[in-house]
Amino acid sequence: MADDLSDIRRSPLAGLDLGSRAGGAGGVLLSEGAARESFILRGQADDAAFARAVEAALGIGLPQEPAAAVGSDALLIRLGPDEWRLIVPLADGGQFAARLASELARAGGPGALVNVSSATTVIAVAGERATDLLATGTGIDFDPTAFPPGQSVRTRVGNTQALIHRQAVDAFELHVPRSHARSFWEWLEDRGREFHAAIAL
Amino acid sequence: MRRQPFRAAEGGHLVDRSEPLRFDFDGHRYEGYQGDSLASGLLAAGVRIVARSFKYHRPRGVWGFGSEEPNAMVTTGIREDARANLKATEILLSDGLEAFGQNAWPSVAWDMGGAVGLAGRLMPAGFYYKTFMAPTRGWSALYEPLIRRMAGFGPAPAAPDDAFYAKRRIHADVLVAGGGPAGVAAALAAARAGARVVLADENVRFGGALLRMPGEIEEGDGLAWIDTAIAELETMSHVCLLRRATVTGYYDHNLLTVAERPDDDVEPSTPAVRLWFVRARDVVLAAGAHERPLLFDGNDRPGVMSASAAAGYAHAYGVLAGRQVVVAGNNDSIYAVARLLRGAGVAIAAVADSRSGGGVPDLPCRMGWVVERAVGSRRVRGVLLRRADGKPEDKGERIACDFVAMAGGWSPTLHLHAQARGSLDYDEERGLILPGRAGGVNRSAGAAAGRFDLDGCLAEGWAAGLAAATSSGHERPVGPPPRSPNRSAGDAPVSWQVGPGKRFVDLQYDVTAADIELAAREGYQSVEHVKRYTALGMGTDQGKTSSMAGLVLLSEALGRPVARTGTTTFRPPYTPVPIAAMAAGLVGEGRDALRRTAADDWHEAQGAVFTAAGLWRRPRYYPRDGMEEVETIEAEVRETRGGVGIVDVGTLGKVDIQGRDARVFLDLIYANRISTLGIGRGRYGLMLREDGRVFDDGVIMRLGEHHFYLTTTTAHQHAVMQHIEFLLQTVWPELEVYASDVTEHWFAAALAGPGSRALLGRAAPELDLSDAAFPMMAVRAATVAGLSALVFRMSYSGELSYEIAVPADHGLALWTRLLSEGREDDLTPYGTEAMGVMRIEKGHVTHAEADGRTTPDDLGLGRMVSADKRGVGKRSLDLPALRQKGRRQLVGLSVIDTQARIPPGCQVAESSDMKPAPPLGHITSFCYSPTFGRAIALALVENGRARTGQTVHITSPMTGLSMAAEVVPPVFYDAQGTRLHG
Amino acid sequence: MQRYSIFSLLKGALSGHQDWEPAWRAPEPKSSYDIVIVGGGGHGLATAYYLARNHGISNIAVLERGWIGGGNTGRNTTIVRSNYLLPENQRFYEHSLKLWEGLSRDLNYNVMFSPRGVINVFHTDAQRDYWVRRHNGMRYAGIDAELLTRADLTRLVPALNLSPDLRHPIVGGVMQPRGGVARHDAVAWGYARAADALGVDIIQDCEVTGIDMQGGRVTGLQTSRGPIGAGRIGLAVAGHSSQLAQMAGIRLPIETHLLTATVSEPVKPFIDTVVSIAATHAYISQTDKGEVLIGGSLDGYNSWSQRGSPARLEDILSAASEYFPRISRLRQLRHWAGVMDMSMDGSPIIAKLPVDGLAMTGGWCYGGFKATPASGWCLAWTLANDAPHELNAPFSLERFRTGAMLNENGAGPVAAAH
Amino acid sequence: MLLIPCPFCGARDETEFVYGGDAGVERPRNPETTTDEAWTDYLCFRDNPQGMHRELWFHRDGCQRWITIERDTRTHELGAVRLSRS
Repeated sequence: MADDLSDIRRSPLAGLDLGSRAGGAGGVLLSEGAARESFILRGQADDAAFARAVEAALGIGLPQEPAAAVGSDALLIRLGPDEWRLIVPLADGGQFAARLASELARAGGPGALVNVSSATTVIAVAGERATDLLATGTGIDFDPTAFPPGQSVRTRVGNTQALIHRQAVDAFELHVPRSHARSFWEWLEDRGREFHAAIAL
Repeated sequence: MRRQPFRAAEGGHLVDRSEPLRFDFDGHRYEGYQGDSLASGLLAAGVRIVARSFKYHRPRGVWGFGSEEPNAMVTTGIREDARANLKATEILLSDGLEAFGQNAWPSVAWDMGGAVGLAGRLMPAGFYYKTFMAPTRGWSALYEPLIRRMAGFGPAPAAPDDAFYAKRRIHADVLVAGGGPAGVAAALAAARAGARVVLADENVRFGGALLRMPGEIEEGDGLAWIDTAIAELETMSHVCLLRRATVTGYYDHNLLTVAERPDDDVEPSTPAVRLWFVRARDVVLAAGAHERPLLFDGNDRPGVMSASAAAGYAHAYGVLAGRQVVVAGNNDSIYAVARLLRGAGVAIAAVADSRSGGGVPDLPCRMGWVVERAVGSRRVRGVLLRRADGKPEDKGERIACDFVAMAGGWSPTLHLHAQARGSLDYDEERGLILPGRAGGVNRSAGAAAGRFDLDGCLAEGWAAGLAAATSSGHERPVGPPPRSPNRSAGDAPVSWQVGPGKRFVDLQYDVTAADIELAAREGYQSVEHVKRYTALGMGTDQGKTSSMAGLVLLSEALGRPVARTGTTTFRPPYTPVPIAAMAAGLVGEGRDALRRTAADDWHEAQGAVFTAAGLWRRPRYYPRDGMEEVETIEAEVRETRGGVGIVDVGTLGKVDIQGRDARVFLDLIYANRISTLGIGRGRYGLMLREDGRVFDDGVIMRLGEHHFYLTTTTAHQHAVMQHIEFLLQTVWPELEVYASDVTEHWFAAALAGPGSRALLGRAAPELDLSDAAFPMMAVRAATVAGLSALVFRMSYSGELSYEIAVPADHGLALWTRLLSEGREDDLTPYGTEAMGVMRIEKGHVTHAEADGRTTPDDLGLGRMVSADKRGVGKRSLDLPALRQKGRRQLVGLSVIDTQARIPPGCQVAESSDMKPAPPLGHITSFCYSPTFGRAIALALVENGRARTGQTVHITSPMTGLSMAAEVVPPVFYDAQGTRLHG
Repeated sequence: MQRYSIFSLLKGALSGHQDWEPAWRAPEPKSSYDIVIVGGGGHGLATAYYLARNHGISNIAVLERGWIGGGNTGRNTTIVRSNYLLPENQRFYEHSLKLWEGLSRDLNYNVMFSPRGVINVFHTDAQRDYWVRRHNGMRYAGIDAELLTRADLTRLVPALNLSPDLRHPIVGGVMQPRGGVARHDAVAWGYARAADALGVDIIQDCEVTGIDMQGGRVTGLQTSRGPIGAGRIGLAVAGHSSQLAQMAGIRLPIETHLLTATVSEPVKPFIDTVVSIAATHAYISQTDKGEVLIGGSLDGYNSWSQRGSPARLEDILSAASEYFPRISRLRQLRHWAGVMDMSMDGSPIIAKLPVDGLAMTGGWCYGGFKATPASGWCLAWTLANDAPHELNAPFSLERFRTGAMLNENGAGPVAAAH
Repeated sequence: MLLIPCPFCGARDETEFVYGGDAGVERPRNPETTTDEAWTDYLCFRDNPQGMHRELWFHRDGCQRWITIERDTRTHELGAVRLSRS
């Protein structure tokens, strides 16, 4: 078995030394979100065995809307007709995924489960100008009736593709591809000048 | 400093007289007030000449009030800070502002270029098409440099724009373009109904025409009503009010651009311009109308201006354009203007109304009189009036004045309506082009729709706002519409009084009535021809004041109705938009994110020289003290081939493939057979485009019964994914296959060289690395350097080699642990250059060879195409041209002179003379091979394989270099593959 | 034809310019012509001119739906060059460039061809290898080509940003010194005037609504101004090639796409060459009026809307201001989109079509304006001889059947990729 | 800039999508027995209509589905929209 890996995990933003940039008080606060385990889950929405296996493993039903279904710790987001994203805390140590894999296997192996935990980095954007900042780089409608808290969308923001999870009216988590993360962070800081963006660790 | 001789004793709702400001124009200091525009400040100071005209260098003064201004273009700031071609009417005065007139030397007041005016008769429209043809290169050598010296209005920029620019993308139920009475009424109605409203107006204050001329709304001052309405809108969270914001473009599916100039007093975080992209469900176009000029001799003289602008300077700024005015026009607005000016202290010399009869008793009216000529050169000193229906021999009457306010009627602002592809209707009776059928989801209201009375504008705006709200699903009650007693339409009959002399139609490009007549006479009869032949309407005012006059003159010249003449196309933007605003957020990495691998921080700390690989950066080589680049690269190759090297291959595309039909599908997308692959084994695969050309290559690994992992080239990560999804979703939807791009999840490093087995053996002690247990093209899950990893045995360098993949979060740990583990092996990190050398030595193809034109056979990979199965692109290989003899084939070239080095971009030829003749082929990849001690290359050469053993020449005609080389098979190094086993 | 010269201009000045004759007549269409050219853009008018001048056929009409020069002739970025990769394109465009070089005198109309040099800059080794190889190949085709160092670039294009800190820094460039720009409208007008003088009828406001055929051969056209008989028909309607060919029952390997271009406000000249940026596919020049003229890549989907997307503008303007930072101080004055015949391999079609007596020029992708003289020259030859000239023989329709695609940039049969 | 109503994600800007061309082009089911003419018809020849055009788009930045839409090539007005595989 491999080492305990928590100490060797490295964020793509590490090279930016956010600590030296922290501070400021403005209309929007940028910070790096907690790392997560995340998985692509593929399968047919109308496949009952598949849906049962997911529910049995996670304790939450497959969401049919692009909204997120929230379990005790897990977040399950529908991203496409046959695609979901499972996001669980890093501390979970892969238990959700292992349970899901075994439930799927027991159901005869429908769909597919792919670990993409290292594929994205989480950046939190919060504050009364959070939507204004994001709106400098995406055409998504942030009106709460169109995009209510709790929902997620995959879209394009500035120079990258991103999965935006709206936690509250003015709090967002952006899951961005790790190879883009540094450029994206710098883009956010640059566009954030207009709102006196502050940086938190 | 000069005082403000033309500032009225009182008045001016936009200026704050308690805050004087100083500003400079052409080196002279003047005073103005907070709230002034540069134009009002200059007029208050008595500056009459603010510009010189483009072609004839005639003196020009302020003509208009806002973005329609054709004349008063200035440059602000000096040297690096200079900004050219700004309209004085749009510049908010700020303390210390420095502005300069343009197109003149030494100044607009005393311009040597005025001499050009004398040669004006030689320069009718299109004169340059008729001459400058001899000698043959005369145009570019002799004449064009002169023309270019005259080109342009303002100075060329001397430095980049370092101001901050911003963008905002928002959604609205209703966008209202224009904040005059109609626009404000529309916004209020829509907002009360519950719609998300954006109201944008180009002025510093909402009110539109009411800023220039007072009017009454709801039994009170119109502007006060506007203020109240704006105050109500400001309390609504679903309303966005944008001042100094011009709606500039109307695009597909109701996307509109709005250029906002937030405030000239910038704090660091306030952008110079914020460009809004508003996606609106519905749009109310209430952008008002532009006043038309009258066409008489000398109508460009400083002091001749738009009547509503003259009124506006008095009303909004308390500034008088002169002491004594002749008001001339063809509609009732002249009386209101004259009264307003009189009230402000201007003497009314005459009010010339081209219509006969009527008139008002309180003003010196000349009914049925028109201006024939403006007298004066550097500024107007009087006008010659004559009877509209008079005979040419009638002597007119000269009237002294120091400015002329001309009111030629109104042209509705159709730009946005037309940009949205709405149709245009010509109203013959009223002489107006009106918006017809709407293009996008929008409605025009107020003066923009030809309603020129205040009550009509309010009613129409209100109704439009309500309708727009309703169409976007908002129906809350809104109360009754506002009313105004001003119900006179004040329509102008068509009247383009034309006499002899220089009658300017387009002031900015110096286009006269005679130019338009000449164009028509010469056969340039389409309105677009006239525009292009004369430059009519092509200036920075985009024909706001000139195009209607041009249209009518052309129609008259051709004796055809205006409706048949049509208009030129209205092109966005409505007013010029700063390029820096369009570029905001898109410069550098903001435009193309720089992709970094998980080990990038290490490479950077190591001082690696990077190279671009698509959006990624990769170490090109790792510099060493005292060594040149080439030596370093050679060392990296030597040490890898002789010992062990490590390279970051994290940029390769990776795709996870699962599903019951995965094997069937992989057979279809690769030219070679994949389905026979055993679990734990891998295979090199070749993807073709449907046209039979090589598309991509990579390695396919089978991880489980229905589970595969494949790599793509760095360049084609996204293209391959899209290709796979295309085939799965549109061509073979019956297949159950799930493809997921996992490029970002995995980091990978390759260990290469005879020492790689020993090193990996220590890093992964549990792994049996014997040939038997872990053969070529096998894949194993293992713990490497304490990290869970996938290990592939494959080789790109031609040496024994392993690729180790771990989740990217652990990528840096893998990299550093392998490097420290490899210290005793002298593990050498190498970059793309050394990697390239080794792959050329080994004859592997990249996109330099698979350049989208080559077939598998061209590249010597013909045997990889399975004869006994279907697949993408295979059918095309049977087309005659792809089987033709004489195609260029991949060969190796071995340079005979061991001292020679191949320059970039070479051709391959039979001889070294480099004389024009079809070459044999071209170099695709080249390097100096430290292994062979000479330069080698891969090349595509006509019938290349048959030329093996022959001598050809590698040539670079542009540098004059050539060298002889022997044609050899493309695999230079270890053709038997023995080194793959260490 | 009234000759144009400095003397005629002086004479005109003395008479108040009252005596200038129409540059071309406005004839009523005759009932039939030996040859009818559909399309009164540069290509169609050039075809008529060369038919009359080179082949002695003057019973010709050019039918234009709107006003001459109103299509892509009047909506391009005016660049003229012959710096192509494939030998077939090199030969053809070089022939065109040679015609450009004598065109003003030939037509007695100043088309303001200005060989100020066309520069391509590149950013990576792979791009360098490609561009240098392409220009080395041009030398083998007898075409001028120069390799530029960064120092050369500094000298030739002082406004260009050569900073190594750019996202995609410039590492070098190549140049075709004889390339340049011309005044686009003047090309149509000059050909029209010269063709008219040779007896060609130029008929504007005349829309073709059908092509008449009998026994597999064209006999005439249906137009908005009545039927017109024709011995042969040449289509020169790039942007609408598919529609016209469809009238003869022919499908083409062409899609129609938009190409956005934009100009800044006019300022004093500070860019005196044409510069094309490999990293971003933007090309930049400054007109003799002082406008900085910027072209980009396609919007990327079939369209006849002439408006273009603001996203494309953000793209090309950010690119332009990154490589010419001083441009960021200018303002965008106007933008528009051309309607592009995008062929499936990026090279044109100048060929007889599978109906007797019918030939076309089209499929121009990005090359239409610079091709104008040679396109007309070749189509005239093809119509006059009922066979292609060797210059346009490779630009056949058959190549799409045999797989002999002239794939200038290596993209597959995807129109928008060229 | 088009606003494309993705059947799964809802309306999104054109910049999130990749154009895939004429949706009416069908890949021959048996390429081996297809004539050169029919095969190159599939590869290269298009109707290219002025008017309604049924076409494919890939929602790259959203659900990553290929969708089929109807769009008027002159006005860009949209007609029916559906997932290509449904």
